[in-house]
Amino acid sequence: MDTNLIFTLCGVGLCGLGFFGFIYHRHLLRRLIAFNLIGNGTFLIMVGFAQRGQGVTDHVIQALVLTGIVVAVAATALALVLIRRWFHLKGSTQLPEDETS
Amino acid sequence: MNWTDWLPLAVLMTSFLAATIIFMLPEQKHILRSTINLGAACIKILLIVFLIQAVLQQNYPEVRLEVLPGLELILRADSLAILFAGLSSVLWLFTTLYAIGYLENSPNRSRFFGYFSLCVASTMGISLAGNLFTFLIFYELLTLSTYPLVVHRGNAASIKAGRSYLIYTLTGGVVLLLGVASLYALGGDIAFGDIERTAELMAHSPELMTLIFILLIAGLGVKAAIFPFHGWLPTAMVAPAPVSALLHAVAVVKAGAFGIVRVVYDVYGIELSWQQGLLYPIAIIASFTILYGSWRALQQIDIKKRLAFSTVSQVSYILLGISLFGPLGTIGGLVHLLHQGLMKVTLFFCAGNYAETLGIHKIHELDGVGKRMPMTSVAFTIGALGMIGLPPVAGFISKWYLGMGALEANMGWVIFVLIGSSLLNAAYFLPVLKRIWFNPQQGDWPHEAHTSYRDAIPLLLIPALVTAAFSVAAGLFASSILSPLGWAELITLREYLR
Amino acid sequence: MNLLIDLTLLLGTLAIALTALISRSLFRSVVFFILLGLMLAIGWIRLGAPDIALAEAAIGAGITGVLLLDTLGHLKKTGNLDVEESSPSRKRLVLALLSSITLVCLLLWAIFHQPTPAINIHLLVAEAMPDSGVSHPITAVLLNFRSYDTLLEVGVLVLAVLVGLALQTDQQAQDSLPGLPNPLLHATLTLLIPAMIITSMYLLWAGSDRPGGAFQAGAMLAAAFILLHLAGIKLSAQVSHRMMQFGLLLGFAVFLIVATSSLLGGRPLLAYPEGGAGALILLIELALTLSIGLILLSLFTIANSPPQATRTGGGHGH
Amino acid sequence: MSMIFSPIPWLLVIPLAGAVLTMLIPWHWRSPASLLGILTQLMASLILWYQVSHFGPQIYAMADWQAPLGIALRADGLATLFILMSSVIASACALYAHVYLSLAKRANFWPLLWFLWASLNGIWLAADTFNLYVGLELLTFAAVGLVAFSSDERSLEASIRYLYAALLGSMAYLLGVALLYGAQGTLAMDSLADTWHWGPTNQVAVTLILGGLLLKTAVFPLHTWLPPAHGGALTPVSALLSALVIKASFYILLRFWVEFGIYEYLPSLSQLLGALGAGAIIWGGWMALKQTHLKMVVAYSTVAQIGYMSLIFPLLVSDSSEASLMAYQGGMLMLLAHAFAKAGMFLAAGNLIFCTGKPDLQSLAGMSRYRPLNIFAFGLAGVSLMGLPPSGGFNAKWLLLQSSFMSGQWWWIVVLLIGSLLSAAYIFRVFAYTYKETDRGDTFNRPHLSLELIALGLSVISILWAFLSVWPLNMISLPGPLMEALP
Repeated sequence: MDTNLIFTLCGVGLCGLGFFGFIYHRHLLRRLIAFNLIGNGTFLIMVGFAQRGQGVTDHVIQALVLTGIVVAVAATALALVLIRRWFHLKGSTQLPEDETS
Repeated sequence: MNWTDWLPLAVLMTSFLAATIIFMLPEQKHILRSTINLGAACIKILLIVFLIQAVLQQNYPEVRLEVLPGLELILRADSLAILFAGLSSVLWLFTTLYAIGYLENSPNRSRFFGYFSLCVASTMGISLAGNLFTFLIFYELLTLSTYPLVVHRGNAASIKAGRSYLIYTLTGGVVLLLGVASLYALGGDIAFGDIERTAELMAHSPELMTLIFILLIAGLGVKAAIFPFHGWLPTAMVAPAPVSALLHAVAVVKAGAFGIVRVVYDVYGIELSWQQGLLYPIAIIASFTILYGSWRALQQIDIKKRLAFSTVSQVSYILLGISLFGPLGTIGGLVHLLHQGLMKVTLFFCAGNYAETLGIHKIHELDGVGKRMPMTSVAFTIGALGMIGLPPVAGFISKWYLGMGALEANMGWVIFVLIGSSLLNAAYFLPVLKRIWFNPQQGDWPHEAHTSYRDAIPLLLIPALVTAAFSVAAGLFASSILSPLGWAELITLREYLR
Repeated sequence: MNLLIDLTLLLGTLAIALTALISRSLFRSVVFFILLGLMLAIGWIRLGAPDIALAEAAIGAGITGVLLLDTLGHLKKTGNLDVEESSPSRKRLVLALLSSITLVCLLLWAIFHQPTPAINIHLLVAEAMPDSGVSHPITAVLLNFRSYDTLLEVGVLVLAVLVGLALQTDQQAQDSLPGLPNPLLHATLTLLIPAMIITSMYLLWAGSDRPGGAFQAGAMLAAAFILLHLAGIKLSAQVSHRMMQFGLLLGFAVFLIVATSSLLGGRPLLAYPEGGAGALILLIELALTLSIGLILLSLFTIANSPPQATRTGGGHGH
Repeated sequence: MSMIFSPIPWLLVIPLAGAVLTMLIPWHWRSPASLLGILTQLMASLILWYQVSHFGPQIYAMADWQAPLGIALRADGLATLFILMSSVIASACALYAHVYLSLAKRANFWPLLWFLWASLNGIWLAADTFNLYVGLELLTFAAVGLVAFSSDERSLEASIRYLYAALLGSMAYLLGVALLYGAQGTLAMDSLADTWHWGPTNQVAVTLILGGLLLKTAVFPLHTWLPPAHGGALTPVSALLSALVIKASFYILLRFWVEFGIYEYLPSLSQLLGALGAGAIIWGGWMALKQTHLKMVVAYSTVAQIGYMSLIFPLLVSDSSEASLMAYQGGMLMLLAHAFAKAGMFLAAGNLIFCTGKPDLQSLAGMSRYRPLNIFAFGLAGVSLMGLPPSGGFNAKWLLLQSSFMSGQWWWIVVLLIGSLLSAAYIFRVFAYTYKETDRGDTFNRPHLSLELIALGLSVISILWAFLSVWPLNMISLPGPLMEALP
């Protein structure tokens, strides 16, 4: 078992947990945290899985993960802006249930 | 390309452009709108005359446009196309005149005349279509452009009628689409008249081709109002009189009937259809619809409703003629396409005149109207007698040829249908005529319009008289090549000699 | 030994993540989430990705954590923190469990059937490095080989700020957190801030030949800005709105100008002139660092300022 | 051909520069600058069209690094058609917004629009899976920003829902890309296709990518975020979202599907996608029929129309290459016709709502009498959406029908036909309201004539495709990576 595989598995675990939380929770902040878990898991899989295949340190995928992290923080910030407005307008921390689904 | 090849497109564009311009015109520009309308109608008749000339010289102008890979939009003027296009263009002129008079001082005229012209454009497209795909396009366009006319009055009844109209026609359209698409999938783009190709396909997969035939006829049958698809026609009578007159007596139902003519003659071919036993069921359904429509007409007390059921019955005469294998039956069916149009338009014009001038809608209100509105009543009488089939009005010729055709096709029972139907026709028209001419007036007229004219105003009266005159002329001058009968014989000749 | 560390990290990470996910207290969730970021930073080092470790610590844990915490503060202040959440239904639980188990199984199946890649891109990178103008491969990828991605990524950042600004009507909105009037903090900050700025510049400079670069440097700068902000020294009060906006866009604009100038020179978009790659990359990075710092700060302050209830100048209709 | 004359980079640089400029310059300069940008953008699209149709597809190596190390852009016939489509529709929506929005709103609208446009062009041209991820995120952010733009409660809720769905979708996509990269060591579409390895890893990767993109495209039953977002946004935004934004993820899906030959390996998945499409057609149509607000009808109609486009997936799988080609052409024509029709319909709906001042269907009574132009625009777009002739929608439906016949998948015929009746039902339902006569007279607002004309123009184009569809069909059938991968 090499490091790459272990962290890939770690990524799988994070993705699974995050996906669970994203569906299970209704609180918007919790779902956002769950989304970030999926994100982190994905980044781990990206690097770990790629390096496991290539057998060496892969700078390309690392660079992509850097990009991914920045995009994820932008997404989180954007979501927080919207969530705060929602709190402000409705005093609620979750969206109403879908009427249709 | 010969210059005449552009004629079919030009015929289409005259009413299409008229529609576009009319839509753009402000509501108050009544005179300009009427001028454009009538001008376009006259130009169209002129163009049709050129087309007739070309067709008589066995020159069939056509334009093609590739719309999808391997699929063309074809506009082609053959003799059958001219039959329908000629009828529609002549009646368009008079109906437009009538509509101008009928809708005076009412709102939404820009919209009305716009869609009205669009309807005529679609009817032209239907008549000039050179393959089923083109036919389908204009057939559906006709549905779309008639809907606003049906709901024109905007009250609850007309919106309800519009809905029922759509349910029938759109479902019919879907069935037709299925038929057309299946035929294309089976044999590619088949131009009208290419019956050898269909024969090959029939030899190859007869069950499928029969199924497609049923789909096509069923889809077209909705607009042709054959039983049991006739339900939309009486409800659509809430529309203004010119709409009932032109569209429901002529354009829409005839589009269906004309489509069936095309399918039988130019897609499957009359001989093939006969050999495959496809015509006999049509004859039975048509016969039933003829009797059923007449029977229902007898029960109506509303004038327009009675006329509507009469239309249901009369359109099936055309189908009956088609289903009788042999030249005489064909002539009878085709000629009735024109004759019924002329006579039914006359009747609807008159019904509109009664309603507009005296507020008469029900049959029992007609008592003594002959003395008050003699001219209108004369026209009405001519139309009614023609429907019954009395010579010399045109209707007689149709029925004569149908009867002869039945004998020729060894379907003697059809004669009894014709006789029964004529009796029913007489039963629902003669009492009306008696009320008009011989009963005394009962109290005040329901809603008398105050005009300086004794009869209907000229714009309403003249079209009715002219079409009535045409109905008689079509009977009297039946031997001319340009009469409906002459033209139907020409078509039949070319069809059976193929 | 290494395996032991890795396994410990694996279990620790998952445990922390689970806690962050299911903790009853939202505050604890956020704290554990930040902790997770730090754990992951170690993990990235283990994976031989010090650049990501830096970014994870600074951005993933740092900035995201601050943003989340600040939102919590806002919730607390408006009394929304303790609002009883309607607990998720059983149906949701089953759905969530099933979906995530399916996902995990699929991923595991995929991972244990990994084929040998047909293309070894690191060979291509190694081959192209001499022409890249920098000696650190990650910087070369980010700002030369795949600079187009980075350009769009900066666009994403700018866009996030833009959306925030568009939603916020009042430019001089009140902050939800008052400045911290703590003299000790001020004293600490006077030492800390210059140190952070220097670190940031070092990270930027280092990026050309070893781990570091514009994003990490920008995050560091943002951290300094945010600390200042929390200490009550408002950057937005010090410089004009226009200057601020200019600063936000500077990195993206410089990047775009450099990209386009190559077009005018007859080269493809983003292709640096021969020999000029190093200098131009440094120029872009410098501008990016400043902008990223300001952007992250703005994301913080925008989220921070409560929007006005009534808005002026709506579009007509709707 | 010298690189400087290639319009490809300009198609990205102009909108990105437009975004920067419109954020920096004073408010009243933003509109003129944007209008200038729109003109250059249209010109660049036309030049690309000329070049591609005369010299064939183009590959553009960004930063002069060839893929797979660098990022390549590809302009084949399909991409070019989409560039043109988005240029025309985005320009129309931009002009509409210019008149429709107040100065303050407009000031912030422009940069968002430019970012949206840049991301769309980026996605149409992209040939790199990770680049597509960044493009998708840029698109999502711009779209969410635009939805939240009207900043009332409903649109805020819609934008949050949209953002969450889109983020999850992008993340699933990224995870799939990660697996693909791990398995094949490349991100470039072309080299992925060349070295495609159909093992478990790729299958899972495809599943994830598919799931993510379906969510972003709002394919039934993942559509629930769409109606509130599209129905609740400002009118020009709704038009952009329905006409263009959802097409982006669909486009990526199609490219993956065909270029990697997924359809060959997973025929049952194709049928599943078709079934989802059928579900969308029926459910979307049914829901549209039940809505009481005009824009919600139009939004649910988008759900149904996405269903039509999804039928392309099962129909591509056929023994007959002709049937596959027809499915491809029919699907793309459907997409094209829908883009114009839906943009026209949303803009017309916005005009109608402006006229009545109320968003519900009941208040439309009398509209056909007093604002016929808008009803006409709405109607023409409706004709195309119903798939009635003559319209682009009909031609597309015809191709799909023929393809179903030819590949023997008759069940899609039933779906197509039922779908057209359903769409006719909900569109004519709107009409019935507008034809009702009222006695309140002309007390309605009057939108600026240009607003009416823009809506009408787009609707007319959706009709004109009936006669011009050979042109886009030839365009998308030009040789290119996707065409070569078709069966």
